[in-house]
Amino acid sequence: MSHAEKDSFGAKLGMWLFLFTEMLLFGGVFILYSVYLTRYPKEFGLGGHQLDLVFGATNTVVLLTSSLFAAMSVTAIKRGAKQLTLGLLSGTIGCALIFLFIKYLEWSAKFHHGIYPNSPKLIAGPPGESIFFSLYYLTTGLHGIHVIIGGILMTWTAVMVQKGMLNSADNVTLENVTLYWHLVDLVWIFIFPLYYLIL
Amino acid sequence: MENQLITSTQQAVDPVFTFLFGACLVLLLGITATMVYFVVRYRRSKNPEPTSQVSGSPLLEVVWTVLPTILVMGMFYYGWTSYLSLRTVPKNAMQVKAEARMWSWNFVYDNGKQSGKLYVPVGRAVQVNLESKDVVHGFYVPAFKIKRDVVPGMKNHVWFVATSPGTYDLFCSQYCGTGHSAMITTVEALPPAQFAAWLQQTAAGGAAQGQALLEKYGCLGCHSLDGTRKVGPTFKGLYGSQVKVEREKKEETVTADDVYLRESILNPAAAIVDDYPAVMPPSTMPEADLKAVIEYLKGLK
Amino acid sequence: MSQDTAMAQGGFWRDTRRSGIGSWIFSTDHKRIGMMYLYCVLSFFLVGVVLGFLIRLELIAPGPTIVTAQTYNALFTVHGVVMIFLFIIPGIPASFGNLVLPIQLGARDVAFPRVNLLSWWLYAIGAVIVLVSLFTGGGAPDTGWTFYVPFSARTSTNVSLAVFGVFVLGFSSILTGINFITTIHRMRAPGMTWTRIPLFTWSLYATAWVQVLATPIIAITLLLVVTERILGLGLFDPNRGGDPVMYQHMFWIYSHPAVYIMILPGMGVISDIIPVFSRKPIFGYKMIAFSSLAIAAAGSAVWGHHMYTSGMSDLGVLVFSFLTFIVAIPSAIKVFNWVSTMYKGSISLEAPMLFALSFILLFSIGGLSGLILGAAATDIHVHDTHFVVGHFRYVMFGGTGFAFFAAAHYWLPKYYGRRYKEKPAIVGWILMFVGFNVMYFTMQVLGMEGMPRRYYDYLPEFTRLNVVATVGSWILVAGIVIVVWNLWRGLFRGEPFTGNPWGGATLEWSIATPPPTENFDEDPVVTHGPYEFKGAGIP
Amino acid sequence: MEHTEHILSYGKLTAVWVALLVLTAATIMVTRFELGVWKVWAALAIASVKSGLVIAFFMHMKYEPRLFRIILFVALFTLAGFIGGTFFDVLYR
Ligand code: HEA
Ligand code: HEA
Ligand code: HEC
Ligand code: CUA
Ligand SMILES: [Cu+2]
Repeated sequence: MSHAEKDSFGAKLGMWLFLFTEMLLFGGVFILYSVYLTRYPKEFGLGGHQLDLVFGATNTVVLLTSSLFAAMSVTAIKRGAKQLTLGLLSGTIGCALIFLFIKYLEWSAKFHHGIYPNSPKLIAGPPGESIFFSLYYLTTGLHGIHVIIGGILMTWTAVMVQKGMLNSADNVTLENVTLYWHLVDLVWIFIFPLYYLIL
Repeated sequence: MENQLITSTQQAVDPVFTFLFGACLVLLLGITATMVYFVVRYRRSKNPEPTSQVSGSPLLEVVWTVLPTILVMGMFYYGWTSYLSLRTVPKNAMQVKAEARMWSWNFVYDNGKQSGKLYVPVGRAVQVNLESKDVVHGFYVPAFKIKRDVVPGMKNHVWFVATSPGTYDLFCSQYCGTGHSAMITTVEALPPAQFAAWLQQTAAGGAAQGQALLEKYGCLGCHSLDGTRKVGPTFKGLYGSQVKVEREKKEETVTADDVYLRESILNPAAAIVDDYPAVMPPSTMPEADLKAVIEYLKGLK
Repeated sequence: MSQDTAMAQGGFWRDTRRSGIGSWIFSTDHKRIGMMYLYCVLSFFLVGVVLGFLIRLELIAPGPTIVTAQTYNALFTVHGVVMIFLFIIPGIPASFGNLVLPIQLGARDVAFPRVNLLSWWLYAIGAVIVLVSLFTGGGAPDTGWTFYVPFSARTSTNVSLAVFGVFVLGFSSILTGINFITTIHRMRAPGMTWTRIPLFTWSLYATAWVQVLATPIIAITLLLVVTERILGLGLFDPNRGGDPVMYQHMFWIYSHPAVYIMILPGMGVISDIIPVFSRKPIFGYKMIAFSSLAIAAAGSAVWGHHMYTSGMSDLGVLVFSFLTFIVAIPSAIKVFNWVSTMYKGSISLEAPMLFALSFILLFSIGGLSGLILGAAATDIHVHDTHFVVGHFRYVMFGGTGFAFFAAAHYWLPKYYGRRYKEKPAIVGWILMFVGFNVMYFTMQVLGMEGMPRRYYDYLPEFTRLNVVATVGSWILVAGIVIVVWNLWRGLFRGEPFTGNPWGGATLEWSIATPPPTENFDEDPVVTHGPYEFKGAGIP
Repeated sequence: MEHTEHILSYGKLTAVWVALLVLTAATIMVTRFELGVWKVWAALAIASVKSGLVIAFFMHMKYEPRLFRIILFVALFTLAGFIGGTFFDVLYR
């Protein structure tokens, strides 16, 4: 393998390895979740019912759609459709913003009800409930940070596409960023049932 | 039944040690001897050219995979079964509750008696139920080869038999902060009759009661009665002395009178004695006990 | 391949494009990055060593000796954190791995040179954060390197910042791992088949997988400690239904595999050195390569052996004890194969070989004492005593540390074009070996007698052995000082070092000394295995 | 390069997206019934299918060489091992 030529296969391999570390990062939270769920099924149930299914479901649809746009943008750039690529990327970023906005609404509603980490209401409540909401904030917060990072990366790639640095021949950066975005989606696919549905 | 099989915890553990050490020693000596032999026999001055170019032997690989596997499975099994006997408490065991806090022990007996040392009758199995008031501690008696962490919010226990009368060291084995190494006390193994007498004795009033209270509330983990410096200042000669403290970031010298002592105990953060860390937890002892403690401190000249 | 006698300090040391410090801290050349890691790692090693020395001094007599209890607790915490996260985990992979791995594969650089530089920067930033945490906030952390909750959640010392520093260091480690895996998969020269990869690089491959898959868990765990302290999440707080033992699980899920991050590269170094100084192909190449993977895999499933006394379920003890013994088997395979390699060889006892041979011995002592810890019944007695401290010092210092010095004596002349003096190296080695055993063997005896670890003060009956251990630490000091000084002096003033005096058959010995920036003038084609000395045309 | 690049058509991607939405609706519906523990497993099973779709198509895994699938398996297996190992303790304490 010569030095100069770009190894897009290698780049994707590296990206996947990085995605594994992200999976295990969230995996750590899921370990805690599963352990505490077995210990406090009742309290988790009560806590889960206080989460808003409409917010959760909407966000799921938003994220899935953003993932669709991201995946399409890869097809578009490979076919050389620059404007379409840019449009699809904006779609993804737009969805990310909507997602964050909904998350904001959801969190502030909770804060309003006195449910936030270390709040007097949670401290007074049963032990498992405080654990549930702490996990909820931890997981969605960590996920939210990833959405923000993903959004920034998307914007950066959009600029590169605009400048023509990414094009139909050389687009592995775009592919990698969309891979990252899909990971964010993947994590949500698990968060959604675990926190909003099964409890 | 189990009681007959093993009569004490150290008897369960010691043979495992012997076996493991023996096996390890044989392996180590074997490897070292072979290595030294090769180095001497095939050193370059004697063997300037390698006399063989073998680069493997499937048979040997199988041998030194299978033999160690058998050996370590033996070690595992032996270690595990003896562990089980450490975990199986004999049925007639006496129950004691151990309360660990930063940085002292308090033992509570069924009849409500409390003590800073763990008194036990010789020859009778004792189950110690471990409770932590704050962080993780460890209950460790090397003489009996037992150890168990004292985890807040968790029910742990250990058991042991003291086979002969005497005093055995009891350590806190799990790191718990500044006073970790001072969190030591003893197991006092008494002949059964003597133990029964001790158990019935109730703390009389006066000095004995004051000291008992200090032990009960864990003060002696950080304060000494004999003038030695521990985590906190000694109580000896404290009453009436001049103490340099820092109050609201200002240095001042106060006389240790009733008011000061009361404040120091109920709200230690208010005035921090110079040269000591601000680590003392506020006490919530009832008024009667507080009075008794202060009376007792007055007497410590 | 050109074997022109390069000037000492030539090759990659001369960068034509930039000069000054910028040509180092912004360089993407794997050799420069490796060198920077080496210097940093070595400096932190010396910092840690001085702290360890102070610990021993304090323990020379019971009662307060030189510091207060609080300072002592901070001492061993910082000593542990520095040694683990700043010295031994990046130690061999990031320094010698970066220096050697691409060349051993016949590549011009790692797969992602810029990520490699980023990883060094993260290391530097993380290290600075850890150091800053010592002098700011509530003072140096005093939790022990394990940061057990609830203590770490309530102590007033500067735990949050220190933990955050370790978090950043974790990402540095992950990026190095990703880089190495990709490099090994993608950048091998033509002819460099999987069974021709040198065993050092093989061991780094196994290590890298552990880095990638285990490190994220410590990242999230440490993040949880921070959130616990700052936001009061209460996930481990028993008063709110949290379980402190869950913290221990998550901590050891990383930190046990981490001990194999520490030892595997060391084992790789030994596997490369022994055949060279015996002039014989390594015995059982495939078994050694495979056992690295086996250690990495099995080692990821044994973390519970640190928690036998924690109140874990008895079934947990059963499973983890069993798996712990399984992981000992691949280590045994390696030891047997190394020893067999010397059979009928032509053994030359130069400095790298001396360190390598003492590695085998010391690692065996450490590993065998690990078996005593792995057996459930015996661990109950020695858990959290100085026996454990002795165990891990045998494997970490006697193992990885000695391998680090072996690697330094073996490879550094290649990269500097100058070499150290042989005599002082051997004298230093003798002192290190003796002092090491006096000190740590004594500590294991102390542990057997029941002296708990992290004890600032101890009962008088332990005094004698503690004095012996402290004296041992002085002998060790002397040895380390001589070895380091000799290496240092030799690399800048020593005799020129050229060609392939030891007769290594791996690719790094086929290129100029010091290696040029591009490593290879033309892309190499590999025609023989890493230990076929005849095939490499070595007499 | 080892493989010729595979470009997914918009139609196929949209089909996957529709499938994902349908599965989302399905999981919401399933979990409205009182199925006890089965609810958890059903929801997790559907989530796994969904993530399988995302990985296979959106993330191109289906068209990557086998190496990628092997290492993905290694990573997931490791995570499963971590969770499983913890449960040896948690369930039997
Ligand atoms: C480089 C780091 C390193 C390595 C390689 C190891 C290797 C091993 N460790 Fe160690 N360990 C640590 C670093 C390391 N450890 C640290 C840092 C701690 C303490 C952390 C803390 O609490 O602060 C610790 C603690 C620790 C404990 C917990 C002790 C306690 O706190 O109670 C245990 C328990 O099982 C253990 C076991 C083992 C085993 C079985 C191996 C095995 O991998 C060893 C395998 C090696 C051999 C077996 C020897 C070589 C082979 C032969 C000589 C051939 C003959 C052998 C046979 C036939 C089997 N270790
Ligand atoms: C790689 C890892 C590593 C290494 C190499 C060392 C090296 C040493 N360690 Fe450390 N140690 C740990 C990792 C390591 N340690 C860890 C993880 C812990 C657990 C922490 C915890 O409990 O949280 C620990 C704990 C620990 C303890 C237990 C504390 C306790 O439980 O109470 C002790 C006590 O003796 C100790 C001592 C030493 C000593 C004397 C050395 C010596 O080997 C050092 C010997 C060298 C010298 C003494 C040389 C001195 C050099 C100079 C003076 C300068 C020369 C400079 C130049 C030439 C430039 N260490
Ligand atoms: C965690 C360790 C710790 C415990 C437990 C503890 N103390 Fe203290 N105590 C200290 C320290 C440290 C100081 C000095 C700093 C300060 O003034 O807060 C101190 C100061 C004092 C003083 C003032 C002493 C002087 O010299 O002025 C009194 C009185 C006192 N403690 C009483 C008690 C009593 C009674 C208890 C038990 C209910 C107790 N302490 C428990 C650590 C402790
Ligand atoms: Cu209590 Cu250490
Ligand atoms: Cu371990």
